[in-house]
Amino acid sequence: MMLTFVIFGLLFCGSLAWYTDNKSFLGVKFQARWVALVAVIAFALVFILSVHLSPLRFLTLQMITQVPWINSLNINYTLALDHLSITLIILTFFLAVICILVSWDEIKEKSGFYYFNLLATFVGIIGVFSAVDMFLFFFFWEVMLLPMTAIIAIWGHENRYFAAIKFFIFTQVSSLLMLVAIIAMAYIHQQQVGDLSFFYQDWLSLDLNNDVAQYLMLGFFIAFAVKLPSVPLHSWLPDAHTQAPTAGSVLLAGVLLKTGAYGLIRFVIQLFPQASDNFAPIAVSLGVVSILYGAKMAFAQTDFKRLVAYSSISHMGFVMLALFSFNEIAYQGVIVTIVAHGLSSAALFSLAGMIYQRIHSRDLSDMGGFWQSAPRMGGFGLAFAAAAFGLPGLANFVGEFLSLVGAYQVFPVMVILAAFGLIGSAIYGMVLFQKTFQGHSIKAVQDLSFRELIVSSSLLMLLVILGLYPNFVLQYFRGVIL
Amino acid sequence: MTDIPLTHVLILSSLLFTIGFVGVVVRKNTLFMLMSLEVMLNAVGVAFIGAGSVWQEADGQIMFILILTLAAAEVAVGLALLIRMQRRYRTLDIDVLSKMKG
Amino acid sequence: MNLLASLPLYPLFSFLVLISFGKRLSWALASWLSVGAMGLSAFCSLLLFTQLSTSEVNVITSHLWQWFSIGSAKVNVSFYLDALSAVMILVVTGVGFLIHLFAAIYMKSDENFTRFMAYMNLFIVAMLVLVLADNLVLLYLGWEGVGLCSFLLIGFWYQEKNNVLAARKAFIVTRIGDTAMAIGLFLLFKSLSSLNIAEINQLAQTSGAFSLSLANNGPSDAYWAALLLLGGAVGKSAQLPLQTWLPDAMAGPTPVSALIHAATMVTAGVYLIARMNGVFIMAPEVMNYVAWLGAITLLLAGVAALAQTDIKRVLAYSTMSQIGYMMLALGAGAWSAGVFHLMTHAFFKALLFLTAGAVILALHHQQSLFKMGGLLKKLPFESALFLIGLACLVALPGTSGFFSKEAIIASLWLSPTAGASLWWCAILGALLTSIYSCRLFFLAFLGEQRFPKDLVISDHLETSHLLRGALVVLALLSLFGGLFSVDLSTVLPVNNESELSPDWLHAVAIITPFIGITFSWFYFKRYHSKGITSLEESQSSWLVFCRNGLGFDVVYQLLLVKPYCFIAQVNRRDLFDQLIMLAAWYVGIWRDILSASQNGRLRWFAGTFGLSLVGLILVVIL
Amino acid sequence: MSTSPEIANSVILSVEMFIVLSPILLLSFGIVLSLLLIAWRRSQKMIALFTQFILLTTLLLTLHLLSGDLLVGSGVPITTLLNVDRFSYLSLVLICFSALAVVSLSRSVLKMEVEVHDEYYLLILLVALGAGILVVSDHFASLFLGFELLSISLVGLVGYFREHKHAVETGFKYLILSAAASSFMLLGIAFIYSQTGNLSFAVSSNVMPWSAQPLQVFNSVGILLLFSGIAFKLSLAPFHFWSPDVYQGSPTPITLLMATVSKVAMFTVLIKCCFSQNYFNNESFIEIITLVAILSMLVGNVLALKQQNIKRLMAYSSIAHFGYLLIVLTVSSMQNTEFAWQGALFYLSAYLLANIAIFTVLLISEKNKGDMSGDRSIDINDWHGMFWKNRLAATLVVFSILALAGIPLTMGFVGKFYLLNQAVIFESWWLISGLVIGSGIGLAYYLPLIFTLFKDEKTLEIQEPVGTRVYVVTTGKQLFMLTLLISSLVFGIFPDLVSQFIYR
Repeated sequence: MMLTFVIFGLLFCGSLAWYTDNKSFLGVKFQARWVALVAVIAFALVFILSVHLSPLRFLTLQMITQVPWINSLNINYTLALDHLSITLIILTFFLAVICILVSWDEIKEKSGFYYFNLLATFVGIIGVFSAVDMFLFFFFWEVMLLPMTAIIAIWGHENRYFAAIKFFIFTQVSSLLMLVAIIAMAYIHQQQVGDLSFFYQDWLSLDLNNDVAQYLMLGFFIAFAVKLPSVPLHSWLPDAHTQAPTAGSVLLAGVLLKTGAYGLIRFVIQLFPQASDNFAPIAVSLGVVSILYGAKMAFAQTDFKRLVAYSSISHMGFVMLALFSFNEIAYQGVIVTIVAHGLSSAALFSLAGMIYQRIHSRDLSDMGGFWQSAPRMGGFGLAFAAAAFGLPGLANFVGEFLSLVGAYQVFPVMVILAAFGLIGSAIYGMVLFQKTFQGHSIKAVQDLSFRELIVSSSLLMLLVILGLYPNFVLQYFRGVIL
Repeated sequence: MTDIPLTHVLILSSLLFTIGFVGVVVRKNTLFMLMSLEVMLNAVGVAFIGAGSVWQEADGQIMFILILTLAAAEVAVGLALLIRMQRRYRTLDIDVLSKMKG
Repeated sequence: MNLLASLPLYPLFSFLVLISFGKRLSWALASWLSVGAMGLSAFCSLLLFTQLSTSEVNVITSHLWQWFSIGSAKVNVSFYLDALSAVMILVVTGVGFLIHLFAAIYMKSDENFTRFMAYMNLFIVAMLVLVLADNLVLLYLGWEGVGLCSFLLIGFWYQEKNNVLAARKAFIVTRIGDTAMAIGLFLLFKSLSSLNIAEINQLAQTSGAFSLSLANNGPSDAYWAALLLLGGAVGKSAQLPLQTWLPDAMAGPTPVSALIHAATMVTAGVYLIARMNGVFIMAPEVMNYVAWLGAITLLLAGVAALAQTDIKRVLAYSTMSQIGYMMLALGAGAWSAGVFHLMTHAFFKALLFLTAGAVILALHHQQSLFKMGGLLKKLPFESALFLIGLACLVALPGTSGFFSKEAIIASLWLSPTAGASLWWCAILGALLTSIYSCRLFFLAFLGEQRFPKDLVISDHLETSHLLRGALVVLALLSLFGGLFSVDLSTVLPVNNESELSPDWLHAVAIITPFIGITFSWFYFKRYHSKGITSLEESQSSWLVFCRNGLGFDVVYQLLLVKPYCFIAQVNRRDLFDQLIMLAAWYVGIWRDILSASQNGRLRWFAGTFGLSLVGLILVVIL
Repeated sequence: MSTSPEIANSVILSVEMFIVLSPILLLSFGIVLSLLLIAWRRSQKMIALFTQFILLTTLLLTLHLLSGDLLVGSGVPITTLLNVDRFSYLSLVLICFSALAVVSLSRSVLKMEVEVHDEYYLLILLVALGAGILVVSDHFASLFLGFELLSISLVGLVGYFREHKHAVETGFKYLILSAAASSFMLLGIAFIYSQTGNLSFAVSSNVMPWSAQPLQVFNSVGILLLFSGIAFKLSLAPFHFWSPDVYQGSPTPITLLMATVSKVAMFTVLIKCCFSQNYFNNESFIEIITLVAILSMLVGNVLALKQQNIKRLMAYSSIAHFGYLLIVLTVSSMQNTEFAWQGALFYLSAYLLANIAIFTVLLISEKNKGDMSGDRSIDINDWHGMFWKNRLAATLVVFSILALAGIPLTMGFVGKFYLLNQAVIFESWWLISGLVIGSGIGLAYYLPLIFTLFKDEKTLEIQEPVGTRVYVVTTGKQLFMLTLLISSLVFGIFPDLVSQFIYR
């Protein structure tokens, strides 16, 4: 119940923020950003408390709500949670706060509508993470898309329309494939059990013959591989990330990509174990290719955000590689990588935003020697870059290490290839950091403001904590075998 | 007439129909296009009559009467438009009517 | 054991304070803080050492918390102190302390002084973690940490392009080695299902499958694991083929070169191999490779050192070749000898670098040997110290270098994994060492003064007694450091000296340096004879080739860097993206064709109507 | 008019039949009355109100009859000509609703013209009547009558404002092409008749006295010709060429009429014909359907790319949409017709709502632009930044376009969902891939349209004529738009409200 409350409450607060922006009631002048911030924090607390206090232990999926929705097709409004979704939802909430803070001064015009879109996106994402009725899942999956596209298209940078359209078409086409697969599953359930069902846990008990399962699995896989993204379906991402406003990029890299990983874990692998086992070699090699290709492309970029975007392709390659080696260690690695990449890429993108606000350019050739004038920013930049290339002691290292160790048990050669990604990441990390903060100081920029300091230090703190004591996430994922 | 198989009637009507249609396509003069439309409709009429006579039913003839009325209505509207066209464009060449494209 | 756990905390604390308050701290406060912290941890490590050596327990551990767990195997953040690591922490903290002391004065005038000291402290933290780690993952953490710090300190003066490039090069080249090491860890975990160092060394001996070569009698897991670890070691301690970063790393401030690129970090590779001896013993071939790598490196580095003109680069190459000696020792199975040389080398090389730094500062950042000369009169104190350092380097009898190097050379001849040929290499190396040391000394300190006469020697170092104190302590250490023997028998297998090697070996080994010195006395006459007021380095292509590190850089540029950049440039616009765009373009073409068909002509419409109908009819009939 | 005995003794209209037929009768009665009204006094307002009244009553009456339970099972046959069942009523509801919308939207347009326009409303009623006859028809004769009634009165309406730039051109195009199309259809009917000897849908075509092989060809060709005639009206590729021009040239309310009433009626009768004749067992016919469907999806969407004129854009998108709709014709068994009907009607109503909404806003902006500057042709740039000026209208447009694009939160998505269900059940992978690719391409022109609405005023000065800066909207229109918006949202999120009503 509380989850529904959170979802609709957030939506309501979004419209509230839109409505009350720059209006004053009983002497108080409302501002959308304040409304949004308060709402997000409040609902985050509500969520965490209610999960914490609830008698359920979320080792397996625990049904939260089930309300009939479309009876003619036996579709219900069904929400369920387990540790995976809880972790991701909490991550979402945290990044939501970050998003609001980074767009605090950036978004000047139409701020009301902006924050409405932002909150709507959060709603969609939370829905995706908690829906277990596949129709509902697809519903949220698309709903998450609309405001995100709006954010890119309205508040983005120079080339925003193209980027938004590309982003939308990629996701839409791939998710239509997924929709077909969903419907097919529903009818297979009708054939085997007798009634139409879109309920995830009903599907777990279906027995599919191999080639059908293979095709359906592909239907899901493509949709999630686009979102993840994995080479060769990645090319929407650099444009979208580059053109989106800072919060948009943070959100895209931090959470939206994770919905792809979540989908792979929850649906592809658990619904079609056999089929995905057959598919594993291809998927793993896709992952390796993504790692290397992403690193290489990142090195080639001259645009700060574009570079980071390609780096996240590379990082998500680790997720793919680890997931499809079906191994507990690798799975824990995936979890850590997901969270860690959520934090580190969010950090790098918000850094990009801060720099953009100062010099109004994302081009690395316009940067250089910022350390001279902004040592704090430099320090954080170094730390975040280090996180990106997997410096031990920061979260990403734990993720990548576990993933690789786990995957090595199954695909040694692939992992050895993937390990070259570590070198590649070092290269682009160096390029990123040095071109921005070292070298001859071109122009003086002012150092981090208090708000920016809060954003960066909170992110860094989490990265360090997760890097030195990952158990506070991992303890929930012991003994989970895919 | 019974020794003329239905096939021949149908083929005849389709020939007529084709002639009419070709007329519609190739003639540039609007008036002739309308006339070719008449030809097409009448070709259909032939087919109906033939089929009706084979089945010994009145339906064929009735359909033909309906077709006639249709033809009349169409020609009426068509001629009205024709006059408008003559007034405005001072020509009956159908190809001048190609302002809208893309 | 909390004392052990607290060891890295002092520098860490000081790092945090310095980095967060930065410029607001006064010089005195900052330097007191950082140096004090170092002193404290040095004192603690001394306590620990005595504890270890007096009490009969030969291992002290302290478990902090569980980092994460790989399946069943736990990866803890916990420290492990035995004789080997005790020696290391002594070196790290002791030499580190002295160098900090020196640096506090040396860098006084720099505007980013606090940041410098912060990095130094951070480096010490990472180094201690590396040394004390009880499992390979934690060791890897320290390993990467020191790499990062060395990157930061090389590029400390980040405004110059070259320093930035040198820093990047250092980081990436070592990263290559690190990747090999990471793969090694994966392999070790797969075959031994543990990453705890003690367990691995233990299991490596016991578990048959590990050292057993595979069915198609290809090399065994042990072989690969050892090889991959060696890759890591090679990268970190600048051995062939990954040595190219070290000379460029001299771009950093001199204390950095002394601390990181001479005394401590570069010897981490040696430490790693010594630490993982259990694995290496299982793979004798690899031991042999190690020996050969060391030998070749020490020869090549010696040759390169002969041609250098920059005083710091000479020292850098000599560092390489000395580490080559250590590798040789490890390869030969003379573990303790290698570690012993590691320690002594730390002393005298730090001394050399610091003195060189003092000289350079005195001459207003003049590093070219050919612009020095006659410093013996100008800077007698520094010259004396430098001379001591060189004496240890060429291993004149009585100095610490002598003991350690003799121990190594002596162990080579009969070692199963080394042998006579390697012994000759070592001797030749010793010869080279003495020659280039003499060249250096003659050029810098003897002969005529070749820098402008009116150049006033800046003497703000002269006055500082602390600094002199630091140098003197180092000098004493390097003179008599050979006397206190380290007993590593508890950790490292002792190589049995049962059958004794032919006794002329020692004679040769002792004679060699003197041969070198006499030779160079006559060969480099022009350098130390009076009256030659200007020397220009000869541009003979051979010399230039040696000066540029024997062409390794060129080869790597050609084979690795250029192609990578090329591919990156070619595919800047993302092949896959372009394919997608191609599809879009194709649709656009169709759009144009179709909209051309919407030409608004009625007769065309009717015609297409008929045509398409005919087409459909054909579809039906056929 | 048939000689089969069992009908011969029941030609008289029983009461039940009368009740069932009453909406159609009401419509025709209304036409006669309005003729009288015109004869009595020519008053713009009065005739408009009267027409609206007639349509409204028909609508309500139909709804009332629907809620009653006379129409269960296969419906009520009335002579051989007509057969009334739930589905024909449901589409009749749609028809009346859209006709009502058209009439009420026409006011503003007519105000701009000089002369009196009684015939205009009359013609609209005639169109509605023709559509009504089509949806209840069960016989080729009635099909033909409804068809002609519809198209000839549409011809009249298309060229109604004869002073307009494109009036004559549009009129001619529509007249000649539709005449040609109907004659093709007639030829097809003739062929079928020649084979089956029966003009009613219900009788399946296997009672031939001679089963000579070559003549079977005539049968299938006949079916094809019939289909082509209807496909022309539905402007399915490759019979689509006329539609953009006629859409663009005719007055906007009439365009709406064509886009909604005639297409709904045509599609309904197509489904009725196919289902009652079991054409879906006919391999070659299914082949043709699939081919035409995929062609329409691709061609329609591709043509709409980069299209500036909004009316043309709507024409192209409707091509694609009826391509999607053809999917329901591929049902391969008698049992599934129910589900197919449901899907089709749902999709049709979604399509209808979206079109009405978009054309409403189009009319508003046309009016503004027409007041400001002479010509009324609205292209995309005229909607530049509408969202920041008239939020309601823009939101309405956004949701309608999303519905057309088939994005969740809208009816369009649920409709597409039904179609996909249909396609998945019968594993027609070609149609599915066509649908996926088609809607992928479709986004490439739907999204820019939406983005244009959101473009901000900064770039406005360059791009936009002074025309549509301000949107003066009557409260009536405001309310209308609001209801449209709310209903489309509600039905989109709770499709059961509609589908239960369809399904019962």
